[in-house]
Amino acid sequence: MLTAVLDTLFLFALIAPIVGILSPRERSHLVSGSVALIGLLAAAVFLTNFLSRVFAKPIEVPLGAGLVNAVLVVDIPGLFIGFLAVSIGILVVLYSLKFMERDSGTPFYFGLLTLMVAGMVGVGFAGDLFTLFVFWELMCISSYVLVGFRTQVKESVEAAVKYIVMSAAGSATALFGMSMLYGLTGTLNLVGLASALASAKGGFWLYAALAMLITGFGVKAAIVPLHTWLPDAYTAAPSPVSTILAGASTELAVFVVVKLLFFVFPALRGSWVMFFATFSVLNMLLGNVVGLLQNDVKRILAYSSIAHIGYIFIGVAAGTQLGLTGALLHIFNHGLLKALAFLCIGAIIYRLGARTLDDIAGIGRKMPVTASLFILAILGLIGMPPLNGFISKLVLFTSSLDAGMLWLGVLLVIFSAVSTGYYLRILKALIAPPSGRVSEAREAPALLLIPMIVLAFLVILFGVWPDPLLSFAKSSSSWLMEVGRYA
Amino acid sequence: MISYSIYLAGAAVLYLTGIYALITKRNLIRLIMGIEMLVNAAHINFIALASYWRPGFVDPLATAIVTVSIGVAGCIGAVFLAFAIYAYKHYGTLDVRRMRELRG
Amino acid sequence: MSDEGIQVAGIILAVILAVFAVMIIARQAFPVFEYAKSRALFEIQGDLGQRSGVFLWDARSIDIVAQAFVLFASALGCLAILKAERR
Amino acid sequence: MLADVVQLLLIALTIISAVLSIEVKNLYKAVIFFALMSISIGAIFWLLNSPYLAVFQLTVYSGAVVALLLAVVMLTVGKEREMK
Repeated sequence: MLTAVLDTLFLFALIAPIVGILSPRERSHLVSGSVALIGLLAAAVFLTNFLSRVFAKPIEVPLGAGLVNAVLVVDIPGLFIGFLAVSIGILVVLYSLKFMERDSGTPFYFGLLTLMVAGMVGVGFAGDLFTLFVFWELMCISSYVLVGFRTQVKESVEAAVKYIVMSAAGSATALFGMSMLYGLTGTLNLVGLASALASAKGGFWLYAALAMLITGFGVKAAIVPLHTWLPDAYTAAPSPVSTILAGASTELAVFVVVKLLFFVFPALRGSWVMFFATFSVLNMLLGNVVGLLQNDVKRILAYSSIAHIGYIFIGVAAGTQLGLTGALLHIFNHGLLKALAFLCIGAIIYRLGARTLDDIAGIGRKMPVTASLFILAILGLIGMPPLNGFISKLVLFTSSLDAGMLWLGVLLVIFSAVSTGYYLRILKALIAPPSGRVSEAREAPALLLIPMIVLAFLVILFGVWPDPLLSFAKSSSSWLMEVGRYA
Repeated sequence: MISYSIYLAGAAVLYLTGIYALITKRNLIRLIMGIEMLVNAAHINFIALASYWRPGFVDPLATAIVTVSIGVAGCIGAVFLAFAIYAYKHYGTLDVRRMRELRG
Repeated sequence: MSDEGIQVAGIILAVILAVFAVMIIARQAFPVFEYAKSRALFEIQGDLGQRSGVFLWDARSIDIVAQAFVLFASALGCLAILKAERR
Repeated sequence: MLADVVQLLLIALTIISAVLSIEVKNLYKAVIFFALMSISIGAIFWLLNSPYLAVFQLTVYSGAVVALLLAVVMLTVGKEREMK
């Protein structure tokens, strides 16, 4: 019906909760979790199978779709984001098998997690703006429930409510923007939109439609005046959910914004370039400065996410192919790094039940593996040379030079230096001498460590040997910039 | 046949009403009504445009879009109201002003 | 700022914005389907406008399937939120 | 001519009931005004030649969503005086 990847994900999302409910209660999380894991692994295999076919020609479902049809186009950028979503999904499910064992309702949890991954893959594949919107809502609704999954905790319900209000208002705004775009072009097919607007001159209503679309999707992407849900949701959600939100969902929102700008609205480049230069500075400024004032590790990581989205927008503001490559590369690399960081703090929360800097002081002596992986993630987020964060920051810096925006590149370096301030506070807390409750903590269980080690391996691998990822991002950006190839 | 601009104006005013509700009102029920107003404004715009596509003909594309979107908006409402029940259980009120566990 | 203040400011802002929006719409006519390639994206035979259901299934079936799973997700979500606590 | 006047009136009714539904103090009445708004939007759809959509709108909004809203109002603040 849909592509093989989405079919598998939907099928297993149906099976996982049913099997989980029918199995005995003590084992329901293991049963439904392993069903979801099998589904995600199968989806990953299918994605890898697509790889060779897609490089020749994008796969279209259904074949020969016109401008009015709902259509899925599996192209290289879609695969790029699909790989990020599915791989982080696999690791998060593996991690949740242990982490969520004490919660009730785990069959629903794993079903929703699989549906969320399916929604993200669908957004990556969608070739029609409204199909994209429906898959977007699938991802959003699953993530609303996952953020507030621990309903017995007050702060989690409150964060979920705040998140739903802002995110649903954003989705509705995007829908209004779509209606205007429909009113201007008569179609919502992305390729059709791109060719219709290829020689657009601007005009008030086209700018209004663009602004509404960017505002709508920008709520999830945490563009600065719309970021207020992010620290709360990341903090209050269970750690695996924070991982998938930070590592895949927010990155996906940035990807959608980037895709809209570079694929559909290249004709208006002159105007959105300056806009995104401003937003990038605002994001970096707010994320890094407010991050310095926080005391909760998860909140620090949330503000560092906002700052990193600012770094990604440097590539958007450059507006060139190199900038787009850098943005896509940083979307992927930051996803991996932030996922690793959230999994590490999740392991500490699992053992200690605390997440403020004072409470976790000295945990490094008691949980050496977790702490060293955490330090790796932090070094990557700062942008240390052998890790993958360095590569993408370098590409972003080069792109800003290339586009004649030296000041943005200089700001990138300055704010990276500022951000070291709060990363060093985490480092200090990790290596301080242990005291109190911390001295009774033990190393995290193996099931929590495996996903973290896999992610750390990927972080180092893509840092030392970035060529395959770099060429993947390059071909993605060239596909996005050349609409003609789809015709 | 009245001008399309009147529908656009109506949709825009409805959209602004929804935003106004989201900004000033502090009751969860009113917040979800504000969100549904935003969605409905987009629907009105879609359908008005569809019937101005060509005289005497309604574009089925917009009809299909709005049909699906109505269902999706209903889902958001259901999930939000389920959370509203829990918020009431925890705080004894639907007033978001009294929910102050997090600092923003 | 007090709640009353927010209320009054909100009302004033909303009214100003609404007037502004109506004025813009009156001034700048919406260029209905200006960038549309053609007004005949597909053939119109007879009462196609009435047969939206057929169109819905023929052309937008992916949306319908995805919407079905959105409904499934919300059902699952409501079950997960309103689940019985184990402890 | 008559249809034009009816359409204008329906748009006005939509906006007025939307404003009332967020400004009325009593939550029950607010939900009723919300239902009125949905119904008048359904009527607009009907006049714009999409009866299928009008019926769908009436089913989902003035049916399901309003029923959900009323249920939640009853479950939560229904017992109390505080209706703001």
